[in-house]
Amino acid sequence: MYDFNFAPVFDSFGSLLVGAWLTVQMSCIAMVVGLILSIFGAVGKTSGPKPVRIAINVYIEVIRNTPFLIQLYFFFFALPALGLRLGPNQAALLALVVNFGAYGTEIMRAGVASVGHGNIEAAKTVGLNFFQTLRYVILKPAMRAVYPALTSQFIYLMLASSVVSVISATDLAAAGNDLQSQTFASFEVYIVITAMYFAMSLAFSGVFALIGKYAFSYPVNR
Amino acid sequence: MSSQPVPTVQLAPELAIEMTQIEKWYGAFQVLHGVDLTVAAGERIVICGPSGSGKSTLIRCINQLEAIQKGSIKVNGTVLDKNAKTVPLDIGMVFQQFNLFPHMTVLENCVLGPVKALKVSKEEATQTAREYLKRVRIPEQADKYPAQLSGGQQQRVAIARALCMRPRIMLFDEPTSALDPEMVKEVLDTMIDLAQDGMTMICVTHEMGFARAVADRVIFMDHGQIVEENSPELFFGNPQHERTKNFLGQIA
Amino acid sequence: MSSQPVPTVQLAPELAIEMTQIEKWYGAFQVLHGVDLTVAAGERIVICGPSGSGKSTLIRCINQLEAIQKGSIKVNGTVLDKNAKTVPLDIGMVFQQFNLFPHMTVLENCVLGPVKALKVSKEEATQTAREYLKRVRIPEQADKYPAQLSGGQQQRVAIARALCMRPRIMLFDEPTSALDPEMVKEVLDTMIDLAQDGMTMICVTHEMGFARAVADRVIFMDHGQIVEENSPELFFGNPQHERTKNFLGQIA
Amino acid sequence: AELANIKDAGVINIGVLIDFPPYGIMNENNEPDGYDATVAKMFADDIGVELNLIPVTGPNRIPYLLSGQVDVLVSSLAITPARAEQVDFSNPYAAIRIGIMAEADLDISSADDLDGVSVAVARASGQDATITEIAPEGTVIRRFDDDVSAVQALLSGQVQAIGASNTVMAQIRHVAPGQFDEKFTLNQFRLAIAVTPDAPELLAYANAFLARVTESGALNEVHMQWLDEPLPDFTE
Amino acid sequence: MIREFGPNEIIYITLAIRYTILLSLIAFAGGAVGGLIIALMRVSQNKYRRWFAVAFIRVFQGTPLLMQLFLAYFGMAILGFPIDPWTAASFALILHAAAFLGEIWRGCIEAVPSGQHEAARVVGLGYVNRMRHVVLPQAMRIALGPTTGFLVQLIKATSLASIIGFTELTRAGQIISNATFQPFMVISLVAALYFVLCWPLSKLASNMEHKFNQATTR
Ligand SMILES: Nc1ncnc2c1ncn2[C@@H]1O[C@H](COP(=O)(O)OP(=O)(O)OP(=O)(O)O)[C@@H](O)[C@H]1O
Ligand SMILES: Nc1ncnc2c1ncn2[C@@H]1O[C@H](COP(=O)(O)OP(=O)(O)OP(=O)(O)O)[C@@H](O)[C@H]1O
Ligand SMILES: [Mg+2]
Ligand SMILES: [Mg+2]
Repeated sequence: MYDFNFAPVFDSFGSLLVGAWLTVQMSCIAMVVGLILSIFGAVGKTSGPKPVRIAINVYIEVIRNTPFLIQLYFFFFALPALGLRLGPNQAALLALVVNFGAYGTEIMRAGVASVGHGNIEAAKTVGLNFFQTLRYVILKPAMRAVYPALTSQFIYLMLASSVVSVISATDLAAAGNDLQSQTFASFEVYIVITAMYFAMSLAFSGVFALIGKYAFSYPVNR
Repeated sequence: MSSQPVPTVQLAPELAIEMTQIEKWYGAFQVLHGVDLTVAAGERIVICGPSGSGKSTLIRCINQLEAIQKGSIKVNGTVLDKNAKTVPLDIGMVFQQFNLFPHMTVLENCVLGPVKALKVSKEEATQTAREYLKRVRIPEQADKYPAQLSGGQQQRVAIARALCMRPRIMLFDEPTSALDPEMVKEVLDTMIDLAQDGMTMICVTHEMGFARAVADRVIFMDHGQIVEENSPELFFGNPQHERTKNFLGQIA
Repeated sequence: MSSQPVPTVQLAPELAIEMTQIEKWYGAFQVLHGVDLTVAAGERIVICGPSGSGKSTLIRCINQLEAIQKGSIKVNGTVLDKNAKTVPLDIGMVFQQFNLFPHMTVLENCVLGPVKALKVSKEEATQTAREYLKRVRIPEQADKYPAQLSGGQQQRVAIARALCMRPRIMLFDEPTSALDPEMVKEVLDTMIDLAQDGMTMICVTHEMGFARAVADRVIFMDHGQIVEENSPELFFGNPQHERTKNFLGQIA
Repeated sequence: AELANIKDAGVINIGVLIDFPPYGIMNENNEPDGYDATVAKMFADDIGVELNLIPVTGPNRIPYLLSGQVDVLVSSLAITPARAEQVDFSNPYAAIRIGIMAEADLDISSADDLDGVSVAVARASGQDATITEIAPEGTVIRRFDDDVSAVQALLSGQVQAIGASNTVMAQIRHVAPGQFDEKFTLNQFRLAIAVTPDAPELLAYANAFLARVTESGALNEVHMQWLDEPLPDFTE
Repeated sequence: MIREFGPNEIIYITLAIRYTILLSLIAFAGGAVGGLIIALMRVSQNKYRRWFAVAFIRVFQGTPLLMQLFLAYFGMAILGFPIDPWTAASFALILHAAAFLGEIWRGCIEAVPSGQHEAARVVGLGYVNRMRHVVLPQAMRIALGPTTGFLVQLIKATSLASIIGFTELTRAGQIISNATFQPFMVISLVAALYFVLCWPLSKLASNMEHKFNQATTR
C-alpha cells in the first residue's frame, strides 16, 4: 500500500494558491471579454450582413470542432511566426477568450432568439432604434434565458483551462505539476488540486447564483 | 419665424391615414388584395372579420411593422417610406399579447420610449407616465413588474406605454382577446374613455358592445379585402353581404 | 355469478360525486374553503366565477390531480384515497389547453390510455377510438398530428380521447376559452351533443348559451366558496347575490 | 512488484519513453524502440519472462511505477536525491549530459548569467531539477510537457534558451543550423533502472544483470548501436 | 535519429483516431445509461435520490476530467485496486458524461409541459407508462440537439486520456512531433482530423435544434 504523505504538498501550498489565483483571474477575464464578444457575435450572426454571418460561422465552427489544446499551441507557437508574440499566460488568456467567445456566441444567439418577437416589435413602436432595442429590450431577458447555460460553460472553461500548462502558463495545474516534479508526491498533489478545482467551481456556482438572484430577479409568468 | 406662411384653415377634415391599393404578399401568398382605406383625424374605426382575413396585417402595415409590396400609405399627410427601418412615432400600438418588457417595471416600460427615442428628460417622462397610468386607472402599479399584474392590468399598461409617446393615432390589435371575461371590461372602459378624447383610433376587435359604443365606422374584412363598411347600427342591424351575415351569426 | 345479490332498484338518484367540506391550501394560501358539492349521476353542472376563485382547483381535486388537505370526496360511491398516485379511471377530463400528446397521431392519442391503462386490445381500442372520432365529427383526422389541426379540432380530439376511456363522469375546464370565436361553436355543439346522452358532466365555462342549453344547475364560485347555486333560468334571470350580479353584468 | 511475482506471472511490464530519441523512440512499425527498449528487452530475456513495453511520459512515469502499472522503469530516468526518496535506483546503465543552449549572440557562460533569461525545459526532467536548483532568482523558467514543446518555444522565439540533453541539442542543430549554440554544461546525469522501494530482490537482480552485460560487452554494443559512442565510464 | 514527416507518420496519426472514436463510443454509451438514471433521479419525488443526483452532478462537473482520469487510473491502483487503462478511462469518461448528460436531460424532461403529465395521468397512465410513452419521447426531441453538441465536446475531451497512456489522436500527434520535430504539420493534421470527426456532428446538432425550434414555434 502506498503511504500518503501530504506534508510536502502543504509546505508548498502557497505556490498552489498563486496558481489558483491565476486560474481565477484568467477565467474571469476570459468570461467578461468572451461574453462581450459573444453578444456582438450573436447579434452579428442573427442580423448582420451575409459576409459577417459567414465569418462568424467559420469562427464558431473552427473553434468548437477542434480541441482547446490545439488552439493553445496555435496561439503560443504559431502566432510569433505571424508577428504577434504573446507570453504563455497571455496566449492562454487569448485562447480562453476566443474559445469562450465561440461557445458564448451560440448560447447568446439562443438567448436573443428567446426574446419574443413581440417585444422587439413593441420596442419599434415606441421608437427605439436597433442598438437601443438591443441594449434596453433584448439584452437582459436574453441573458436571463441563457444564464444557466452561460455559467456552466464558464465552469467548463475554468476546468478546461487546466491544460494551459502545456504552453508553460503558470495556472493551478501547472503549479501542481511543478510541485509534483519537485516532490514526486504525484497522488497527493493531484488530490489536493482536484479538491481546489472543486472548491473553485462550487464557489463560482455560488457567486453566479447570487448574481443571478440580483441581476435577473424580475418576476416572470409561470 | 414671422417669415413663415400662416397655416391655412383646413376646410376638408384632415386625413390621418390614407391607404391606396395596398398589396401585400408573404412569399407567394397574397394577404392583402388592393385595400383602400381612408381614416379622418379623430375618427374611430373597428375592423372585424374571420381569422386569417388579414386584419392584423393591415394595421401592422400602417405603422411599418410589415413592408408592403404595392400601393402607398400616407400618415398625417406624409407618404411612408417603404424602406424605412423605424416606425412612425406618431402612431401608437397596443398588441393582443401586451408585449410588455418583462424586465422593467411598469414605469420603466412607459418611460423608455420617450427618454430614448423622443429625448424627453427623465423627470418629464416620469411625470407624463404617471399621468397616463392614472388615466388608465392603475397609478398604484407603477413599480410592479408586468408578471405581477393581471392580464387586464397588463393591457392597460400597454395602452399607457403607447400613450406616453403622445401619438396622434392609436392602433389596437385584438387588445382584449387574451383577457379573462372580467378583465375585458376594464380594458374596454379605458378605451372608450380614450375615444371620448377625440384621438384617432383603429381597433381590430370582435367586441360588438365596444363597436356599438364608440365606432364611427365598422369594417369587415375577408380574404385580404374589405368586404363591407358601414356605421355600427347598419353593420350589425342590417348586414349586406352573405359572408358578414354568416360571421355575425357565429360570433353572437 | 348467480350467487351474487341481484342489484336493488335505487330509489334516490345514484350519486356520481359527493364532496364534503373540501379545504385546500397552496402552501399558506387557502384556495378552497369548505366546499360541499353533490352531483347526481347524469346531472350536468356548469361552474362559473371570477378568475382565481378556485374553479379549476375544485374540479382538479375531483380527479386527484390536486391533493386536498381536509374533507372527503366520493366518486360513484367510493371514497377517494388521499394518497393515491393514480387518478380514478371513470373520470375523464378535458383541459383548456387541450394537452394533446404532440408526438402521437390523433388515433394514437386516443388509444394510449385504453391500451396501457385499461388493458384493452389494440384492435378494440382502435375501433372505439374511430367511433368516438366520428362522434366528435373528425373521423378523417385520425392519422394527423395535433399540430396539423385547428384549435377547435384539437379540442374535439381531446374530448374523444377522454371518451375513449369510457368514463362515467366528464370534467371540462374552460374547454373553449383557448379557441377562436368561430371554433368555439364547433366544440360547444359537440358538448351539447354529449350532454344529450345522459353522461354526468361538470363544466367550468363562461359560455352562457351553453349553460342555458344543457346545464341542470349553475354554480357560482368566489374566493374558494360556492356563493350561489341555481337552475340556469333563475341564475341568469334573477341572480341573488350582489357578487353574482356584478359578475354577470361584466361578462354580458 | 517483487521478482518472484514477475516470474510467476511470466511477464514483466517495463515503462519506456517514446518521445526521447534516441533513448526512447517510436520505430517504423510504431512500436517502442531505442536504447532503453533494447536494454529492457535484454533485461526481460535475462529473467526469462515475456516483455511488455509500456510507453510512459516524462511527467507520468513515476506515478506509473508507484501505482504498480509498470514493474520497472527503463525510461532514461536520471538519478536525483529527490527521486531517490520515492523510488529505488539501480546502478547506472547510461549517462547523459545536459547543457544550456541559446541564441548564438546571447552572451552567457555560466549559471549566474541566466539572470533575466527565459529558459525552456521539459517538466520533471533532470534539467528542470538542475536549473531550478542552480539558476539565479531572476531566471524565467518555462516548463513544458515534453522536449519538443520546449524546443518549439526556443525555435519560435518564445524563450531565449533551453535546458536540454546532448541528444536534443543535436536535433536543434539539425533543424536550425547555426542559429543556436551550446553555452555551457549544466550537469552529468547517470540514468538508472528504477523499481519500487518494496522490491529489494528485483533491485539486486537488476544490478547483477547490469554487471553481467557490462562485463560481457553486450551493453556497450547496444550503446554503440543507438548513440554512436561507447558506454561512458560510470566510476568517475 | 529524426524521422521524416512522411506517409507512414500520417497513417500513424490517422489510425490513432480509432482510439478517439472507441473512447468516445464507450463514454457515450455508458454515459447515456448513467445520464438517464441521473436525470430521472434528479426529477424524482424522492428527495434522497434528488440529493444523490445533485451531488453526483456537482462533483463530476466540478472537477477537471484530467484529474478524474489520473485519479481513476493511478489512484485506484495505489489504493490496492489496480485497473487497466481501458477500465479506468471508461470509468472516468462515463462518470463525466453521465453527469453532463444527466443535467442536460433533466432540463429536457422538465421542459415537457406539466399539462402533458396531467393529461397522461388523466388517461390512467402510471409513472412508467407516463415516462415511457409521453414524457421521454417528447424530452428526447428537445434533447437531440444539446446531446449531439455535448458529444462533440466529449470526443475532444477523450484526448485527455493520453495521460494514462492512450495513444489516441492528440497523443499520437505528440509522439510524431517529438520524433519528427515538425509540430506544425502534425498539429494541422490533428486539428483537421478532429474537425472532420466533429463537424458533421455539430451540423447535425444545429440542424436538429433548428428543426425543433421551428416545430415548437408553430
Ligand atoms: N409571417 C407570415 N408568413 C406567412 N403567412 C403569414 C404570416 N403572417 C400571417 N400570415 C398569413 O396571412 C394571413 C392573414 O394573417 P393575419 O394575421 O393578418 O390575419 P388576422 O385577420 O389578423 O387573423 P386573426 O383573427 O387570427 O388574428 C393568414 O392566412 C396567415 O396565415
Ligand atoms: N400551484 C399553485 N400554487 C399557488 N397558488 C396557486 C397554484 N395554482 C393556483 N393557485 C392559486 O389558487 C387560486 C385559484 O386558482 P384556480 O386556478 O383554481 O382559479 P380559477 O377559478 O380556475 O381561475 P381561472 O378562471 O383564471 O382559471 C388562484 O388565486 C391561484 O393564484
Ligand atoms: Mg390578428
Ligand atoms: Mg381555471
